[in-house]
Amino acid sequence: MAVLDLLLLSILVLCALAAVRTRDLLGAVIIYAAYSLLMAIIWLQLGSPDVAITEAALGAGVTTILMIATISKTGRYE
Amino acid sequence: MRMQEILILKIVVRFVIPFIQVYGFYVITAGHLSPGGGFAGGTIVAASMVLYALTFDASQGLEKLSHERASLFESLGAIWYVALGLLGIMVGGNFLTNGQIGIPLGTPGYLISGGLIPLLSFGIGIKVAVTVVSLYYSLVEED
Amino acid sequence: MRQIIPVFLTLVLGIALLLVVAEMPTFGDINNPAHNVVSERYINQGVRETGAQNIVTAIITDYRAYDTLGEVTVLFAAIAAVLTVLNRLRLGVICPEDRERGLTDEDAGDPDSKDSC
Amino acid sequence: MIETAFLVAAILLMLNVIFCLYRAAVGPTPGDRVVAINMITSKTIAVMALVSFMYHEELFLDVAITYTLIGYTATICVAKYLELKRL
Amino acid sequence: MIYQLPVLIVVQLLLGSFIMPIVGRFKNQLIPYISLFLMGLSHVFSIILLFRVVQEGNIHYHLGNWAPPWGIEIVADLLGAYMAVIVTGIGFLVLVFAWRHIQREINYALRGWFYTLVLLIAGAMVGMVITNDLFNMYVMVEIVSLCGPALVAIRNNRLAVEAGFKYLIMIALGSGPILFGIALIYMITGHLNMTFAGQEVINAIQEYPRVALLAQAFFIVGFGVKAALFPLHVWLPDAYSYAPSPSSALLAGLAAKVYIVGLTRVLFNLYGIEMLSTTPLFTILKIMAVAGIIMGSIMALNQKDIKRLVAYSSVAQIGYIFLGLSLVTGFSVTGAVLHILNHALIKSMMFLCCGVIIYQKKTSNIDELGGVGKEFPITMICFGIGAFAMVGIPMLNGFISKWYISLGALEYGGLAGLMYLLVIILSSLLNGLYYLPVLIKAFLGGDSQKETQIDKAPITLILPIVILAAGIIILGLLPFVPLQIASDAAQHLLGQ
Amino acid sequence: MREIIVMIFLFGGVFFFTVGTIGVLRLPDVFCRLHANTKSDTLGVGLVLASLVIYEGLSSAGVKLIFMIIFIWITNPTAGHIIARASYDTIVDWTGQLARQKAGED
Amino acid sequence: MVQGVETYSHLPGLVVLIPIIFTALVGIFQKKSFLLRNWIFISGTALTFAVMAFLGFFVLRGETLVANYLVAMYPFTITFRVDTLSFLIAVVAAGVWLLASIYCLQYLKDDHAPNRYFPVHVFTLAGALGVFLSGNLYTFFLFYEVMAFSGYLFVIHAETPEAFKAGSRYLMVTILSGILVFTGVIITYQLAGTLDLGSLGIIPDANIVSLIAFVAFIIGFGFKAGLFPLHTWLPAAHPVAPSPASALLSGILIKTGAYGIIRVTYNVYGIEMMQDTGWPTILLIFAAITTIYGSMAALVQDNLKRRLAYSSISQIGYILMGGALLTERGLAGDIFHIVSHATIKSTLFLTAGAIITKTGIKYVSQMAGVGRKMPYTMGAFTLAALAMIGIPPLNGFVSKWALALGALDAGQPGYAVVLLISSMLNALYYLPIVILAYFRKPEEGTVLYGDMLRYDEVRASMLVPILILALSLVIFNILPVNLPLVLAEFSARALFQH
Amino acid sequence: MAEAIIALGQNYFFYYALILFMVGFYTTLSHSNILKKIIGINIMETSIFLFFVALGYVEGGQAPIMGRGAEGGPYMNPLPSALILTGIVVSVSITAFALALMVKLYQFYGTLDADEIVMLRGERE
Amino acid sequence: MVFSKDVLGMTLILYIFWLLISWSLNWVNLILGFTFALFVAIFMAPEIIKKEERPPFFARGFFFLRFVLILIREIFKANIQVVQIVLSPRLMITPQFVEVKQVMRYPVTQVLWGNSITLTPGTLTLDVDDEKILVHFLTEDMVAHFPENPVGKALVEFEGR
Repeated sequence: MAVLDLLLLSILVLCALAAVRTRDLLGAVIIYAAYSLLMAIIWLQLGSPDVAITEAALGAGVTTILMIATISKTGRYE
Repeated sequence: MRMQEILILKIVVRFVIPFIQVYGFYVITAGHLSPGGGFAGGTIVAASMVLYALTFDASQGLEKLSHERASLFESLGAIWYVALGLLGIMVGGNFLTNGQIGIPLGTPGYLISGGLIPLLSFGIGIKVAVTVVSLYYSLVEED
Repeated sequence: MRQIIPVFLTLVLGIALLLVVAEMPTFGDINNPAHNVVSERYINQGVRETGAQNIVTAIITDYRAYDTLGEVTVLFAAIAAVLTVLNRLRLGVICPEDRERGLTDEDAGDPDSKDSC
Repeated sequence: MIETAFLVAAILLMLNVIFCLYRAAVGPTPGDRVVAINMITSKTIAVMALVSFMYHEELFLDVAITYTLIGYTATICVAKYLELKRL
Repeated sequence: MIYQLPVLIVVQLLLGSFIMPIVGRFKNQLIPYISLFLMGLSHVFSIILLFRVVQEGNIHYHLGNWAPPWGIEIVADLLGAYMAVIVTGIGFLVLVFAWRHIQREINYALRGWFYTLVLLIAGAMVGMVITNDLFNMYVMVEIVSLCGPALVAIRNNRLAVEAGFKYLIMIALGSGPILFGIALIYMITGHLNMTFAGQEVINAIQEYPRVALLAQAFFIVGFGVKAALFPLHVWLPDAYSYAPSPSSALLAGLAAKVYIVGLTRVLFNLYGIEMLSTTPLFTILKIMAVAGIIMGSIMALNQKDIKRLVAYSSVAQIGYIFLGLSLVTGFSVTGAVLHILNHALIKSMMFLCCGVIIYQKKTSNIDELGGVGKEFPITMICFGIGAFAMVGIPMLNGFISKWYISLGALEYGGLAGLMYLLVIILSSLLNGLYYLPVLIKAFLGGDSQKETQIDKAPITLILPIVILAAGIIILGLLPFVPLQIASDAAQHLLGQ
Repeated sequence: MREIIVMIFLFGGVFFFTVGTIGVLRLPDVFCRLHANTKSDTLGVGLVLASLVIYEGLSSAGVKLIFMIIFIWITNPTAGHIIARASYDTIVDWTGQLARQKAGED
Repeated sequence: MVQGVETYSHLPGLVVLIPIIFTALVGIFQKKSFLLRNWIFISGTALTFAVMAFLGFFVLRGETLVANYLVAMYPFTITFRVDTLSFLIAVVAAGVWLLASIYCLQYLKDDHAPNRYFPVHVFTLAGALGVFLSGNLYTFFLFYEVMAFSGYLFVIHAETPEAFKAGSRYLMVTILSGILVFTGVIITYQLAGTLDLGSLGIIPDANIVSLIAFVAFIIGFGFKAGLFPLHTWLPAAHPVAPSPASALLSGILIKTGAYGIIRVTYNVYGIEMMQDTGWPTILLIFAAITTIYGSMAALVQDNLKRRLAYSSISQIGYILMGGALLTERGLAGDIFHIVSHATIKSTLFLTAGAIITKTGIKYVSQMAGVGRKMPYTMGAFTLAALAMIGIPPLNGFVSKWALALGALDAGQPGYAVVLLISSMLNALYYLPIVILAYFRKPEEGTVLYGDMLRYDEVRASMLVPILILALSLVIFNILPVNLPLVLAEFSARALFQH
Repeated sequence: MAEAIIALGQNYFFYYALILFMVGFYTTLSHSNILKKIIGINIMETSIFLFFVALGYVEGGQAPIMGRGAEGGPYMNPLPSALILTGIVVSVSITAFALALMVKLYQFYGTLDADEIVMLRGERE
Repeated sequence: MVFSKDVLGMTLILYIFWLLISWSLNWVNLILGFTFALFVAIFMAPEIIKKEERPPFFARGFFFLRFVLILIREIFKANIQVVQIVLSPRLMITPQFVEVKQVMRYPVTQVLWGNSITLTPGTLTLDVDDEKILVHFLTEDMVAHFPENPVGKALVEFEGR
């Protein structure tokens, strides 16, 4: 399991870095959605499905969409 | 090309939305049995509504759930929670008392168990769902 | 300068954290201080005391329901703040001086009719 | 035995995710990124299911169901934004 | 019923804010009255609570009848009840002030939200000061943090929104460390209840000294950002000066103080006096407080906007409070606790005075305020009282707290103690240097032939200011009750 | 025996997933990548979940898995479709021409 | 007279309260009627003086009046304590105040802001009396600040740019002085655990901290008093204030600094510690420098009030020197010089004010012929100038004599020499004025108001206070018992009791 | 140092959480783009949640949901999960509010760059 | 009428979904599930159900099942093809957009057809309307083979033509 954990965490960090480094804000938000996906798996790994389901619902349904809504009202590029 | 002209999306979303909602309600009400609870379930329900608003048009959704009505629901959800908390004081306990003072807990493992927990979850769920949708509309709505 | 300060702060933070993590209790060890009498009671007595199988739900809606009231309030605050900032939902009050200027209670609902500030 | 298989499968899937992530990070257009994220979503769902079986916690599947039901909302959102420049 | 008071104060305020949108649907005009009523009611409750606490000692309230380590515990101790009285009292006065004032600064379509947010923030502040649970405190902190920027941005112009955004980002950066600190404390103790965690920390420190230290650092940084401790204060001037005046009064007078009380509780309850007086972090905190005292005053010196000036003075005054706390002596903590009250009164009053000036003159530029003192003598006299209290003129309450903090500095002893005393004294001088020109300009500048007249502002604007000014004088002359409470609270905090 | 079937399905799914990933990496533009996405991923998820269904049998978990398969098979092509739709208007394809012109709108 | 009987009495509190009440009354009634305002104003100061004088019966009986208020607020207790020293200076202050009040009715008749001046005038009295009657350092500090800040309004009364400039400087000095005194007070409280001024020496031992407190006190009060390097506000502030206000500033308010130094030296630290440590020597040196410097600087001033202000600095040097000599007779001379300088300098400033009102003359060089035009005023001026120089039997002589004796007692005859030199310098800058006024004919073109040669005295309401003050310079010294001197000696002895 | 390396083997969750914390912290401080700041804050908070939940992990433990037959084994500590649920809501609320403010800022200033906004403000004032 | 046949049918489907998800036959669960299903159905039915859009599903269930099976087979084929393309050293693709004629009558079947095209070999639906479908082909030869797609035929049979 530890291998999976480490892999997940590494990808998570990569994801965070990618989200941060992407110049295209839309891309950053999309990658941030992937971040929350991976986070949900990690919650499961840590044995807290409640947090995972909340994160799933939020990451897929709320945060990303709100961010894209904001981008649509503002500008897409930095 | 208007979004609502995309036939495939329109029909698939229309097909999926009821299931999402039922599932959301399931997550809300069965929060004390399985993962989830008010917040997650409410968000899922909200996601269905957001999906609806995305696929059709925001203005259509806004007719169904205007800001006034949404804020009413938000308030009612919060008041519901506080009222259940005050119920604890009514029955002689402290604020937000559940099983300690006389509220029947039911058999663990069934939907009606945990005393006030499902009711609390339900209130939270309604509030969260409406709040999230309201947030979405607030951000999306044209000035 | 703009870049140096964050880098510096982050480095300081990183070194501090690195030093601290070495000292932390082992991850996943059942004997950690965090797994004490508190969580034991939640796990052993939770179902009996609250009637909820999901102990997390039992905690958030029963043992620590007050936190959840706070959570609901946070959401309420968030939506109130958003509606306020974006000026979406009218919750107006007409002051006496506004009334002298000819505003009525109906205007209180309309953010665009006559600007007051 | 079968748990090990699940674990190996999950690890392989996560390795795939890294490459998808590469596409998401460099993808020249938002479309590419969304494709990559879509793939990550489906891999995530699979991994979640595998994890739930690895731990013998079938309730973990609820999380995966959530993703299957609302996981593509963000995709639709991006697509709509790309088409209409508004939501 | 009285046993339920601690939670009722919080819940009725929160409930009041929840019903506002519903009230707004049916009868808009009721909103101010309802919020005034609820705030006043909770003030009465708080006073009853304070009496009760003074008479019978701490009230332990177990939410949901769960015993402390498992459930959330509210402990209405002296500090908490005292802060609750301050919060609700000043909140009430601010609401009274806002009743007529917000028409100048807030679009009428948003005024109902203002009341909603004020009730929310007041409820959360009371909830925060009386809770004994770390995580519950975090939640309440977050409510306050969320309402603060909203109260700034409610003015809805470009500057206010920008200030609100900066405020929000900084405050969000602050809440991360707080949660991290809570996590670390939970990691080494396994408790969230401060009493229990405090008992455990004594043992845990032996085993995990660095973790405990890091948690402490995180708490200080997190609460420091929110309370505008000196190098972390960057959001403060904009936020306070572009917010509507009642909001500024509420935020500067109460929110910052409440965060400090939260930090005090966390640190003193968890770590105990021995660790705090030896920890290196408190040295840094002292330095930061000293820097805040000096720099805040210096930066206030060349401000052109009166609200900005008052805002910068906040930085200095918060430095005082932090200095008092970080000296960890009986007198200094007493002084800090007292200064929380005194500064709350003074700063709220000064921002309300700025509000009256804006109400009347529609400007807040100091250069345009020549002769204001003759036009609105009551307001400016109150402003002057506040300024003198800041400077530390005896018979005004600022002197008392300054006295105790200075005594604490001396009690701290050594050359360092004298240096802190010097800093306090220097800052008094600087306070005088930036407040008195304003007063001189207001009373002596401008057209000297202008006839003195009674303020034309409505009574609801003048009355809160006058009450607060009277409070400043009365607490300066008769600081007995708050002094006793503060010193008892300090004794309690110091575990003696 | 069942375990072997499960393994076959499982690693078949993983194989298709991998193919999809490689496709996404190798293929030149959005539309081609969508091919990889819609086909390989859909089948990959289907196979992995199906393997689990076989492993579990028709218990509550199995039913849930079946529901997941159904929903994924409905939504995944839809998602691909709308991405393609969105990209169609806005995106220059790998040959450097506007996609729309190639489609013979002229 | 027997020292040490403490009587609890509310009278000292009343003395301080009366001016405060009358401030409010003046403030309320000044809009109603001009006349009423004046009557209230005068009766307020008069009543204060009367009550103050009435306290004399107790003091002369040897009782010390004590009043405590807000005892529960310890250490923020307001305590009044009237011993002989307090009484002597306070009664002089009240008397001078009364006369200045009478004077300013006429002086400020056509003023631009009488509505500010009159309440402030009364209110400052409360501050000054509070300082003099205070029984602990908190009360002292409280009224010290009250007095100092209301004194600011005296300085900027004219609202001219120079006035504001001087006012800013005054304010700066006031705040600095206030915070330094605060430092001293708080260190005292920390070291002694009490702020009571009733005993002789409350600081337990001499160490670096108590030295810091001492220095803070000295600098703080030195600012107020105009000690040499800290005096700069004084010559700027006095000329721009209205003359009665200058008289009070110079006559009374700066004495609070000297009074504070005496109290600190003898009541807070105690004579023994002072003698052991020898800290006052610093003060002594600076006081000597102040004396000489003030006189030298006064020589070159042409502005009359400025010259008087520098003269004040020089005289403050005497006073501080007397306190710092640490001998009983020196202290007695010091205390008496506070009294005498208060009267003398008030006289001088009031006469200067009279001259300014009547002729508009502000400069010494223009004063030719004033003596003929205003003989009574100029007579009073001459008397005061002679007193300042130290001609017997005027009270200036008495105090200087006592001071010189004190210096000799202390074994420091050098300071007696300083006194002598300063007296000569006094003569050098005062006598020319007198000579000019009486024996020089006014040059053409210097006539500012009317005919310089014609008798044209100021109105009686201004003249009478001047004359009373001038009379008081003589009267006590030719009486069989020089009451102020006796009181001064008595209080000095009380401060030296071990 | 050695102990740090040993601890890395066991406490890798904590290390990763701290790395994420630093990433978020750095992003929020250094990026001038507002949305990036918001994302940074989100990453930071998520890292703390990760850290917190990792505290509740028990090796070989079950999720704290009872009544599913296989009783007895060690359970994860449910308290961190419960707290983090609340924390997530808080984080979302802050994000939502920040986004709303961002929209408003864009309306006023026409840019999303914090530095540029400060500059524009300076010009107008 | 709120309780139309549509609403009831939808309720039934959702109810089954609920029961399968919750996997419990407790009476509270039964009642609650029905309540929620009914609630959702009543609220969403006017938006969701448009009868004219779909063929009679239940009447022609067999054909639908057959369509699904054929679809699964085609998906396997499609994936093998993708594997061939992706794993070959050189990418043998000639992407192109082609408009093909719409053969389906009902919107629902149009959607099914569109999604089936997406899932079946080398094709990706871009646009669907009553007359035509815009398809993205991965290779040249698929364009030629497109008309004989078995899924399409199955779907046409399902439509009842």
